Parts: sequence; C-alpha cells; structure tokens
Amino acid sequence: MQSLGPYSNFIIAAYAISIFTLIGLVIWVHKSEAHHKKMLSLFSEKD
Amino acid sequence: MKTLIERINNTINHLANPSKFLKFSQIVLPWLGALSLIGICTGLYWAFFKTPPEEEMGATAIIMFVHVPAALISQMGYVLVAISSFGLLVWRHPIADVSAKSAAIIGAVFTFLCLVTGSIWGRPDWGTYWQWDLRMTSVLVLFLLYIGLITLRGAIDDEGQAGKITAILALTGVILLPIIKWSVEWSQFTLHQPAGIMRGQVSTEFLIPLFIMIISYAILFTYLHMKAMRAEIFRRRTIAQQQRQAHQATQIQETN
Amino acid sequence: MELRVKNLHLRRGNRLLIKDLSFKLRPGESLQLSGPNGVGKTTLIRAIAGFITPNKGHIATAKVTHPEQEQSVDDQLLHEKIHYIGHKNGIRTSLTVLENLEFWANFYTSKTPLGKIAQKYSLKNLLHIPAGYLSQGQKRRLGLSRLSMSKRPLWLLDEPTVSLDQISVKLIVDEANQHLQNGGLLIAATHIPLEIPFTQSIKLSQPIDQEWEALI
Amino acid sequence: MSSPFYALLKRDILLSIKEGGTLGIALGFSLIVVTLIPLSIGPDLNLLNQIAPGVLWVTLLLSLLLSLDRVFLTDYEEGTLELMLHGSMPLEWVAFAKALAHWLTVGVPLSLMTPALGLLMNLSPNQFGILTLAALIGTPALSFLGALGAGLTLGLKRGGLLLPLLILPFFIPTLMFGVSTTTGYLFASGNYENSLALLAAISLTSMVLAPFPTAWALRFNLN
Repeated sequence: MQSLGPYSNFIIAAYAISIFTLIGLVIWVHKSEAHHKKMLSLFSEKD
Repeated sequence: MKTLIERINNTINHLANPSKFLKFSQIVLPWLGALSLIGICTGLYWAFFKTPPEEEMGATAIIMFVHVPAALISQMGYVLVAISSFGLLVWRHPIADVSAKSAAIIGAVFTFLCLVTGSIWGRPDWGTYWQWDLRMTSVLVLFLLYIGLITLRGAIDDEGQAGKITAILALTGVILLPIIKWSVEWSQFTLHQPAGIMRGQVSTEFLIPLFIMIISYAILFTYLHMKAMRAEIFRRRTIAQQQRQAHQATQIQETN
Repeated sequence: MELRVKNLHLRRGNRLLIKDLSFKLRPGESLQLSGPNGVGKTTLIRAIAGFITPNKGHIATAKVTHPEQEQSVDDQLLHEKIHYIGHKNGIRTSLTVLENLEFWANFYTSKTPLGKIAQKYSLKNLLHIPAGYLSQGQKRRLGLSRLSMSKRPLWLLDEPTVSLDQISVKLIVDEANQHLQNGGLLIAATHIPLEIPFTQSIKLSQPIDQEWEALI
Repeated sequence: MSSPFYALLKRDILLSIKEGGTLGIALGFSLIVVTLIPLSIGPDLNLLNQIAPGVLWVTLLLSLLLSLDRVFLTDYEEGTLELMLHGSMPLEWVAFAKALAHWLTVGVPLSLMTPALGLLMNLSPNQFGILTLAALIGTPALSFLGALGAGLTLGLKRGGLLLPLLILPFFIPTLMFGVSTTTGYLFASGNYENSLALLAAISLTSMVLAPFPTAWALRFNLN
C-alpha cells in the first residue's frame, strides 16, 4: 500500500463519489427494470 | 472477412428484434455484471497495492483510475447515442430509440463523474477546483449537451416524436462538439498546463491497472445500458397495454 | 394523374388506426371518408398530404397515360400536386386579407388575378382588413381561396364546410364539381352530406378489438 | 432569387414590422443587461473597457435568443407551416428564408445597436466600426442555429424555456471568434483578421448546413 500523502482527503472523496454514484446507478436500473417488469405482467392479457 | 461482416450484420439484426434482445440480455447480463465487478476490484487492488507512487504527478495521480475511465466512457456514451440516433432516423427502428434514451441518461452520469473527479484531482494540482482548461471545458460542454438531450426528450409528450427530434439534436451535437472544442482551443482561451495523462507520460506500472479499469468501466456501461433498455422496453409495453385496456373499457361502456 | 394507395398502415402512438387500406383514385373520381370522430379520417388525409409517414405500405401517384405500368412518382413530387384544406386555415391574423392572398399567390407562383379570387370568395370588401378581425366563416373562405390559386390535381378536404354558411357551402361544392369535371381527384372527410357525386366511399369504423400494440 | 423564397422573406419582414414586439424586447433587453454590468461590478472604467468585448458578445447572444422561439411558432399554430410543405420550394428553403428573415429583423438591428452599448462599456468611438462589423458577420450563425433550436422545440408547450439550454452551447464558436476578433483589434494583443475570417466561416457553414436538420425537425413536428 502506498501512502496517500497529504491529499488523502481528495483521493478518498474522488473514490467515494465514483463508487457510490455507480452503485446508485446499478440500484436504480435494477429497481426500474423490476418495477416495469412487474407492471407489464400486471397489465398483460391473462388469456 | 466477408463472413465476419455478415456475422456482425446478423447479430445486429438479431438484437434489433426486441424480444430476442430481451432473451439475449437476460443471458448475458449476469456475466457482464460479474465481469465488471471483478475487473473494478482487480483494477483498484492493483492501483492501490501493486503500483508504486507516481513521482511526477504526486500521490493524487491515483485519482486517474476513476477519472480517465469516466472520461472515456462519457465520450463513448455520446458516440453510442449518436449511432442509435442515426439508426432511428435511417431505419426507424424503435429499439434504436430505446438505446439512445438509455445511453443518454447513463452517459450523463459518467460525464458528471468525470467532471467531479477531475475537479477534485485539480484542487491539489492546480490549487483550484475548477480550471478552464480545454479538456475540462469540453467535458462541461458535453455534459450540457447530455442535459439538453434528456430535458428535450422529457419535454415532448408524444414518445415517437420525442425520439426523432432528440435524435436530430444528438446528430447536430456530433458535428458541433469538435467545432466547439476547436474554437475554444484556437482562441487561446484555455490556460496552458503540462500535458496530461493520455500523452504517454504515465509510467508503465500505471498503464496496466488503468487499462483494466477502462475495460471494466466499459463493461459496466454495457451492463447498465442493457438493464436500462430492458426497463424501457417493459415500460413501453406496459403503456400500450394500459391504453388498450382503457380503450376496451370505453367500448364496453358504449355498447351497454 | 392517378392516386394509388396500397396496403397502407397508419398508427398514432401505440394505436393502429388504419390497417391494410388500399384504393385507387382515377381522374375525375372522388372519395368520401366517413365515420365517427377519432377513427383516423384526419390521419389518413394528413398521410396522403405527406405530413405523416406510413408505417407500412405506400402512397404514390402515377401518370394515366400508361395505365398498365406501375409508374409511381415519389412522394416529394406529390407535394406540389396537392391542395390540402385542414382544420386550420393557414392565414396570418396580423396581415390584411390582401397581404395574405398576395403571399399565397406568390408562394404558389399563381398567375390568377387576385381580384377574381377575392370576388369569387366574397372577400372583395374585406381586402384591407386584418385577417384577425374576420368572422370564422370569412376566415374559412380566405383559407379556401387557395384552391383557386393554382391548378393542382389532388384536393384533400378535411371537413371543408366547417363554420360556413349555405352560400359558401354551395360555392365549395361548385368548385369541387368543376375540379372533378376537369379530371381532378378529390378526397373529402365530412360529417354532413355534400352535393358532390362521390364515386367511392370509405367508412372508417372503430372495431371493438382495435389494435393496440407497443411499437417495441 | 426564386419567387416563393422572396415572397416568404418579404412576408416575414413585413410581419416583424407589423407585429413589432420582439425586436423592441431584444433591444431593450440588451440595454438592461449592459446596464447591470457596471452596477454589479462597480464603475471602474478601465475594468469595464477590458471586459467590454466579452460582455457585449454575451449580451448579443442572450438578446438574440429571446426572440428565437417565435421564428416558426405562429406559422405552426395557424397552420401555415404545414401548407408550406406543399409549395414548389423545399422545406429546407423555407427554413433558410425564415432564419434569414430573423437575422435581418433582429440580428442586424442588434448588431447596429452594439456601438451604443459599447459607449456604456467605455469603448471609444473609433472602436465601434470593428465591433459592429464583427457583430454583423457573427450573428447569421446565431440566427440559423437558433432557428434549428426553434424547430426542435416547436411542438412544446413551453419550448421558449428549453431553447436556451439546447442552443447556447452551439453558440460557443461564434462567441469565441467574436470575442477574439474584438479583443484582438481593441487591445492589439493579436491578429484580428484571422478571427474575423473564422467568424465568417462559422456563419457561412451554419447558413449552409443548419437548414437541413431544421427542415427535418419541422417535418417531424407536422406529424
């Protein structure tokens, strides 16, 4: 592990923002896919 | 060579069929997800534990592993929007529209990440969060264009119409983005700073993890794009079903 | 000129309004479109006018000199052969009647004297009045006056008699009959019966199980 | 010059005189923006002189933008635009004529107004010539690209609000070359002829290319 030096806050911030945003994005696409899939099965013709 | 082109053509035709796309993506998605997760973990591990500190750029250079991939993917995302828009206008295939819509939203997020990480990286390097240098400025313009695409599509009620009109804006953007970038560069508006990361000054130890990160980000983008496209296809089908049922309900009322 | 509509499919959003419609219109023939509101009369007329691209099938014109050959002219050229009278009159309310007439005459490169047209559509006394002050019937007449500006083989009239009085309706009917006698083509969507001897009629109805399907 | 083209151009110019409004708003708006600058940064005449080119060009962009949403809107609502599709002139030429009319009725007056605004920004009269010239050469690009934006937002209920967001990024090249022409001349810091030539190139390219996507957007909006 290399030392992050005096600017470790900046490095941590950049990584945290990137990782959390990407995780958020993954959660969002999952939720929206699941939601619309459910809606479709709800409104599809049963016969 | 010809067979390769034929095979690519067949794959495109195959995927242009929404139902086949849904089946195909169902199979591929878990693999893509796993691959990008493993890739990002490997890349980060490599970057933090296996790479000696960058001497020229200082310790903060490690931010490049999230900045550079985001920058590349934001541009690739726009290329995908443009190709999809072209496909919509030329072949009028609705799946091209679904692709353009999904790619614009995800591309905008990656552009945002590129701007934020670049800005954070800039603070220790330049002494300011925002530097009006050429690359930052053109990424900002790209971000504005993404915002324009998303808001324009959102503002038009009729979805078929929204897709086509947004596609015109996307294609106009492809022509104008390089001109905008060039005009900013030409007018010597931007401050000269030392040539950056993509100009071969990065030590070779950095290149391998950087490459891994770029590939992983690209796979992640594909994953997100496919997922968002699936959601959009389900959404459009649901709307059609709802409209049909509303219509049938009024018909029954009238006949009674 | 002959109009050929073949296997036409038209959709608005997720709804298939016109399914597999085919017809032919020869010189001097006229087609009446009827049916309740919302079944696609306007959509069909606007598709023939070139505003809406068909989802399937095609609309083409052919020269009558070779009736056997499929000599179709492409849609771009169709534009210059059409007079379209839609729900909107296409007049600018801040311009006077004369300025409106002059613009359309120049835009269509019409040679017909404007005085004659104004006379025919009883606009003579209104020439210097801004079109915004006209009554609905007068506005409609001003819009309809375009029919006399340039000779065009295909007339598309979407509810042409809306807000017109008896005399004006008769004027339109006479104009249309004259047009048909000269070998013109006419398609009209109307609620009320017109004294035009329509040679063909299509009644668009709303099937219970009308097709609603996502494009995707 | 083909006759329908001339008829349309003549009509649009006549309309802008009759309906007035838009030009007055644009001129008034540019005056108020330039008034606000010294009020906000203080009456330092040297500083004002230094930032004058940038301020004047941004003002020009914003005030021109204000009148753009009207380019096709009334004709679209009154049903004239759809009938223009049936003229002997392709819709691309209709788009060209209407954008040109916009430049003649808004772009030119705004450009001619820049000396008055330059006065407020402490520019000296011998600098007015290049200022007006650059504005006249640069504004066609704004009108033609702006007409594209107007075509894209035509069917929207509040298209006027979205238009600036879509189209301002496309104004950047004109802004860059416009400012560098003016600065180059004013402060002799650089060569202004090159900037002027590029400004003209941007305008000409926009005039040639923009009517195509504009007409495309108009056709989709008639759907």
